[in-house]
Amino acid sequence: ESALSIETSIPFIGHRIDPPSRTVETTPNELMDFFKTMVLMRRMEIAADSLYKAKLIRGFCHLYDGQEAVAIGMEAAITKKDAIITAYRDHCIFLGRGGTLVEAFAELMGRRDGCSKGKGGSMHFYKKDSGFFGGHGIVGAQVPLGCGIAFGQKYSKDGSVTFTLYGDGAANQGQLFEALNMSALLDLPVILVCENNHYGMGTAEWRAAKSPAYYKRGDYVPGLKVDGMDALAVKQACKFAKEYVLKNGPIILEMDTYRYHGHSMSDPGSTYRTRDEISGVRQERDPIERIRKLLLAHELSTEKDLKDIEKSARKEVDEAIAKAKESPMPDPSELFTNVYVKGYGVESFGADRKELRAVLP
Amino acid sequence: ESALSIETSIPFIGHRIDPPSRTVETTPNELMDFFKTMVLMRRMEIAADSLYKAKLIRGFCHLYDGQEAVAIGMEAAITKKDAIITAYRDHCIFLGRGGTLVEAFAELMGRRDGCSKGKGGSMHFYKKDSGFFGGHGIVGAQVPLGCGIAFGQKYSKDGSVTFTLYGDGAANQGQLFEALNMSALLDLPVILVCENNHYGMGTAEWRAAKSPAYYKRGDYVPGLKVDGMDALAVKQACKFAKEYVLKNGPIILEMDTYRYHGHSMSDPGSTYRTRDEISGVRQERDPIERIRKLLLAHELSTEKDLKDIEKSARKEVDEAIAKAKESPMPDPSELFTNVYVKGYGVESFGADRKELRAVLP
Amino acid sequence: KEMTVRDALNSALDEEMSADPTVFVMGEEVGEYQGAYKITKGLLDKYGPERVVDTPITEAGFTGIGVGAAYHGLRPVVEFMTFNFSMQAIDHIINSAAKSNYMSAGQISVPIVFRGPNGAAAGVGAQHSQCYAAWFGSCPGLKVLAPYSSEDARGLLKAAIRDPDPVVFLENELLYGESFPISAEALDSSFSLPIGKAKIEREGKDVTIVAYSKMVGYALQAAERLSKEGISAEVINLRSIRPLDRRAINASVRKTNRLVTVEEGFPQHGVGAEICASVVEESFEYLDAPVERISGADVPMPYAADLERLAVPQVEDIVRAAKRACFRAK
Amino acid sequence: KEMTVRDALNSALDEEMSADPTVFVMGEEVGEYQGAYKITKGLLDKYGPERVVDTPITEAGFTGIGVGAAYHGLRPVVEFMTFNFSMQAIDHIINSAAKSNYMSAGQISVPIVFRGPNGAAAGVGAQHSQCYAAWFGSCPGLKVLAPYSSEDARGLLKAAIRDPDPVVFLENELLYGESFPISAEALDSSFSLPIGKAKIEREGKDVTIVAYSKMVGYALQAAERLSKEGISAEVINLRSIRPLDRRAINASVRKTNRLVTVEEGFPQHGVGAEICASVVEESFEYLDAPVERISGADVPMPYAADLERLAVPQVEDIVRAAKRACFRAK
Ligand SMILES: Cc1ncc(C[n+]2csc(CCOP(=O)(O)OP(=O)(O)O)c2C)c(N)n1
Ligand SMILES: Cc1ncc(C[n+]2csc(CCOP(=O)(O)OP(=O)(O)O)c2C)c(N)n1
Ligand SMILES: [Mg+2]
Ligand SMILES: [Mg+2]
Repeated sequence: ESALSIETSIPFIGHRIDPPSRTVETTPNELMDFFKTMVLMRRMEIAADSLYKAKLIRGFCHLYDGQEAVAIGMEAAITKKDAIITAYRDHCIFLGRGGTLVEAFAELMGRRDGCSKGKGGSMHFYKKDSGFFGGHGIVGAQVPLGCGIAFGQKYSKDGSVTFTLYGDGAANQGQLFEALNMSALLDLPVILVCENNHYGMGTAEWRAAKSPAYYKRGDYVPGLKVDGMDALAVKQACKFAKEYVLKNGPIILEMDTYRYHGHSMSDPGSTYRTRDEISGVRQERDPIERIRKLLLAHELSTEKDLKDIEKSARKEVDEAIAKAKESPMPDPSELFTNVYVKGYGVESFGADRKELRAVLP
Repeated sequence: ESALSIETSIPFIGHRIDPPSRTVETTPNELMDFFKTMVLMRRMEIAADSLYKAKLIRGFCHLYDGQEAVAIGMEAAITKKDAIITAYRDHCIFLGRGGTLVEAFAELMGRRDGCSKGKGGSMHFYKKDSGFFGGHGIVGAQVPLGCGIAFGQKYSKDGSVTFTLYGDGAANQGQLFEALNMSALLDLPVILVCENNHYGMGTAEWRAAKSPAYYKRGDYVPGLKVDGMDALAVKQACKFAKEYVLKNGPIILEMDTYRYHGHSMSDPGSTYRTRDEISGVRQERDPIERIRKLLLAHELSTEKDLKDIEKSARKEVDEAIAKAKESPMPDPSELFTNVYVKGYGVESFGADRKELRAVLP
Repeated sequence: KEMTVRDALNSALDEEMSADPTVFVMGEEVGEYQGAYKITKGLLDKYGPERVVDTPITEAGFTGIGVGAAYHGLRPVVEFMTFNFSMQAIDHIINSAAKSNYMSAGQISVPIVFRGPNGAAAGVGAQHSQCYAAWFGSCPGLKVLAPYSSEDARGLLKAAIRDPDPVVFLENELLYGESFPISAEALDSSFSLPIGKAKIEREGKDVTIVAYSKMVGYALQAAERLSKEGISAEVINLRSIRPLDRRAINASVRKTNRLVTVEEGFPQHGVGAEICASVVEESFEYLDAPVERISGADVPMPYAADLERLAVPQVEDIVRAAKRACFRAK
Repeated sequence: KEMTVRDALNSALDEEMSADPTVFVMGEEVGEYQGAYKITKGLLDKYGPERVVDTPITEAGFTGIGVGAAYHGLRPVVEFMTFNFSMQAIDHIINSAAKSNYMSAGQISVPIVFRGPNGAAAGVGAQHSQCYAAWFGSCPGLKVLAPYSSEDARGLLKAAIRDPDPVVFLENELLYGESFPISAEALDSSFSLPIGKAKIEREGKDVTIVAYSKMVGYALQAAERLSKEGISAEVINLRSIRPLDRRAINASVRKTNRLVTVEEGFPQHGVGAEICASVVEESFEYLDAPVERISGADVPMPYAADLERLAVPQVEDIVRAAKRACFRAK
């Protein structure tokens, strides 16, 4: 199988650092894999949308369609010994880390086979055995947490790194600056990945940030602005960043990306931005279409084969949903499990403590 | 009375802004006033030290000696309609705002005539009627609070500004970055004054901050580095800053200064820095000596007159202490006052609620 | 006439902003987005961006700024998208707002309202479901209100905004869309409810059920069911968590001799525990049965629908507890 | 043999760090300065800067980093210079630490200890005197310990560090310098105390006094005075606020039939209220008198010495309350 060199369409922009080369090494297999996985992710999110509308998913549900290249490009640059932590928009990161569709859908529907046994929900996916530390609902909180994982990595000297993902809205959180300062002082192997989809809920980046140049927001910490719609650019940047942080401590990667859906299911996503803006991005920058074009241009696949992949993704998703639906609700006894690792046999209480109490395992 | 022009001994350094001129306008009166007030402040702090050792002051007690030029220079540039808010090292700021020695000492000793009627203590001095908003014990908290006062000033369009003072240790607090971003977005008339005395408790600035260039820490917000031991430089910078923020929104002033005492009374202040360092600053940069030299060099006073001023400061302080000591402890009923402005006549409780309860005014 | 809780809150904000130019609203998405839950709908249009301030997602920063603005004499109404996020700013609520008037011996009053949805919603999981009534209610210097009906919402929010002290105003997302009958009096712009006073929602003589926020509705449903079984329950809507209307609670228990407390928050050190302590302290000899406590389960909120249902009180829990209290004489 | 609480804590840290290389200490001034209250004295020298990590004054940041390190499998001991500053980081304690094991159905355990002085010290005013026992104690997912004596301090801190769950460890500055007798067993490096178990510090038969932290000492003094007046008080040292040893408390009350609770924190929704509720729920018919609650006054902590004295419980308050309980039969 022959290696390919492909140029990113937009140059990287560096802050206090020389950016990596625009020429990215890849292989036909990798490109096909990018295509397949992104198609699957996209399909999963569209299906989640339908399940939500069918009232099979409750509460919040934040979809990732549009941003798939970030998940995919990052995975291509690292191993499962490296850690990832993100916010509530976590379904595709979970998939990228090797989570299954059934685990994802079962979790979304609050079933026993969910990746958190139905106890977490949309915002709280985890896959610790492949270095995925969730799934966090509090804006910004995952940034110090990610730096802490990197602290653990450095402490145990295992040569791995942590990618901690956050949005443009989260980028203004003070705890980010606190964690970055400490990470810089301690040379922690952490990559702060700002997924700049240009809106935090209904707030455009420039309304929330006096300086929306997030790759520069580390000030004394170097940064790189990356085309987050280009999986190869993301891969290049993440590879570069991983090497950098192991030697020098933290770096910021700003991924210029876009979310097609509204913020969560109650947001139509069209009051604070124009439909033209959305369709413009879909037409010109869509991460899947970019890879499709590459595959065709380099004659690595055919229109038909790619269509077939999309069809089979659809089937795969439908089958996973069917399976997830068969998964039962959690057993009522699960109410009292996992409160503690070690419950010391203490009694815990339900809403009516005289009626429902349990001994904690 | 003839105006004088005096050159600051160190140039200002600007970040994203052209610094003001090094030539500062002043008058003999102003210089004499600087000398007198700083001498009084210094004496007050030394006396507080003794009172603490005599167990007449309890708990924490953070002294300001060494940093007097910041308080004095700032006051010289602004009016009492402008607001100041600071941390726990607040005695001299209070004095600068027009508070009396008796109020200060009575507060330190927990007496009725204290500026907070004995209920606040060393860290919680206020003088709202001259725009002094305290006296805050939580590191960093006063920064958003100060920005909020500036929000109020802008809202009421009264042309006044707020100076919010914080230490080099506090400069790393995330809430500072949050408040600064919002202040910049809203163009609030706030001046962030970092009193860099080079230590946060026992931690040297470079151990707490990857980038100890605090005047640059606003990143996209302009900043100015100022010799905080030179009252005239401080005055010049504050005048400049006040004009600037009224037109453009926030600015950061880093005052390069020094605290002679330990952090608080339990800290000898000599384990994390050398005695040589302290005595070096005393000899070469002391803010009072600088003004003394100026007064003598320009023949605006004599050695003897200045000594007399020091003597009378000592007397003034002693008299204030005597008076403060005569002030009674607060009446026990004060336990339940000021919990609320409006208590609705609700009952409140002491430690033994069957023995001590009161109707809230 | 009927009105939703959402409209009640919205109209209260609108009227108070119109009556007092120092009142302003600040928070995430309160302006252009019209509020994450549309409580501030229309206010930006009417009052402009100076008085309806959209903020970045920086709770510590904007809460501190709100408190500072109150120091200066404005009357900020700070919205937390939910009270879960108030934890990022809780130091300012407690140390900068609640304690300032005391520490300054009355110099620095803090006329501010912190409001937003509190407690469990539906399916939002462990990090978005916590009830903060007990925490804030423990802090001297704060007043803590929890409306149930639209009348509560209007009357208490107006009272909170006019109050010179910091008020934590705990709404409930699941109530926003509920409609309640509302009187002409309550619709008047001068209307307000007294802070610190509970409301007897339903009179009864056999057992007292004390609840706040959404649980008042459950308590009323429970009372209805109990009445069919011949038990007459008195339902008290606390309205105010701090000050707590100990007088009203004790008066009722002295009449019924039995007490059930209902809250959605965690049980330990909760509002129910305090009510129990208050009644034991003041009306011990009137109690004919142990106080029954219904509360959220002592676990983080699970997502799955069946577990979630077990984690929050249900009407049948209240009914069962009331019967236990009634059928057991001391 | 005697040992101060400070040395007890210091030796426990030292031994656990020596026994388990994943244990590390982090916080402000814990290293070069040897700890603001010298609890970490000597550890930097012994274990180096990788395991004794001085931090900037950024509680949210370093607490989040600590929790993240625990996610990764380390056993961080995070020091708050005082628990007042934990409010800046409380979101991480509650949402990132306490709830993670549950939300992840057991994938993400969080073996971390948050420790530092809690509650009132002497003359430090309103912002530096708050007790957080009730707040943290209300949160499922957390364990909350409060040592009194040197044996408590050693045994509980060792247990906390070895525990696989997040533990909030509430010390008391005024106890650091106090000496207590200590047994050879408690000095052994394998020593630890069970989490969730209270200790009967003094047996008695007429009234039960339940207290934690510094108030245990006051309760013992009160018991001594009471004994001179012919009243035999049983003193329970809670040691653990969560889990609360309901069994031990109820067993004692079933014996004495009278209960006084003592805490330094604010009264409303406090530990005393929970204990009262627990006893009313489980031992109602054993109670011969109303439960007496002694607590911090319901005001922010004043600075002035005379007011401060009124704001925290005194031994005579406990004595008075115990007598009230005893001289009053139902
Ligand atoms: C501390 C906190 N404040 C507010 C919220 C509510 N909230 C959830 S997501 C969100 C927007 C975040 O935007 P961004 O960081 O850009 O991420 P994106 O959703 O675009 O991926 C807000 C305000 C929250 N979860 N946590
Ligand atoms: C949030 C918080 N953390 C810790 C402390 C304890 N503390 C009080 S002052 C101080 C050092 C502050 O240093 P700096 O900001 O440089 O101010 P300076 O004392 O030098 O004036 C610390 C750690 C506190 N008061 N608040
Ligand atoms: Mg975004
Ligand atoms: Mg300093």
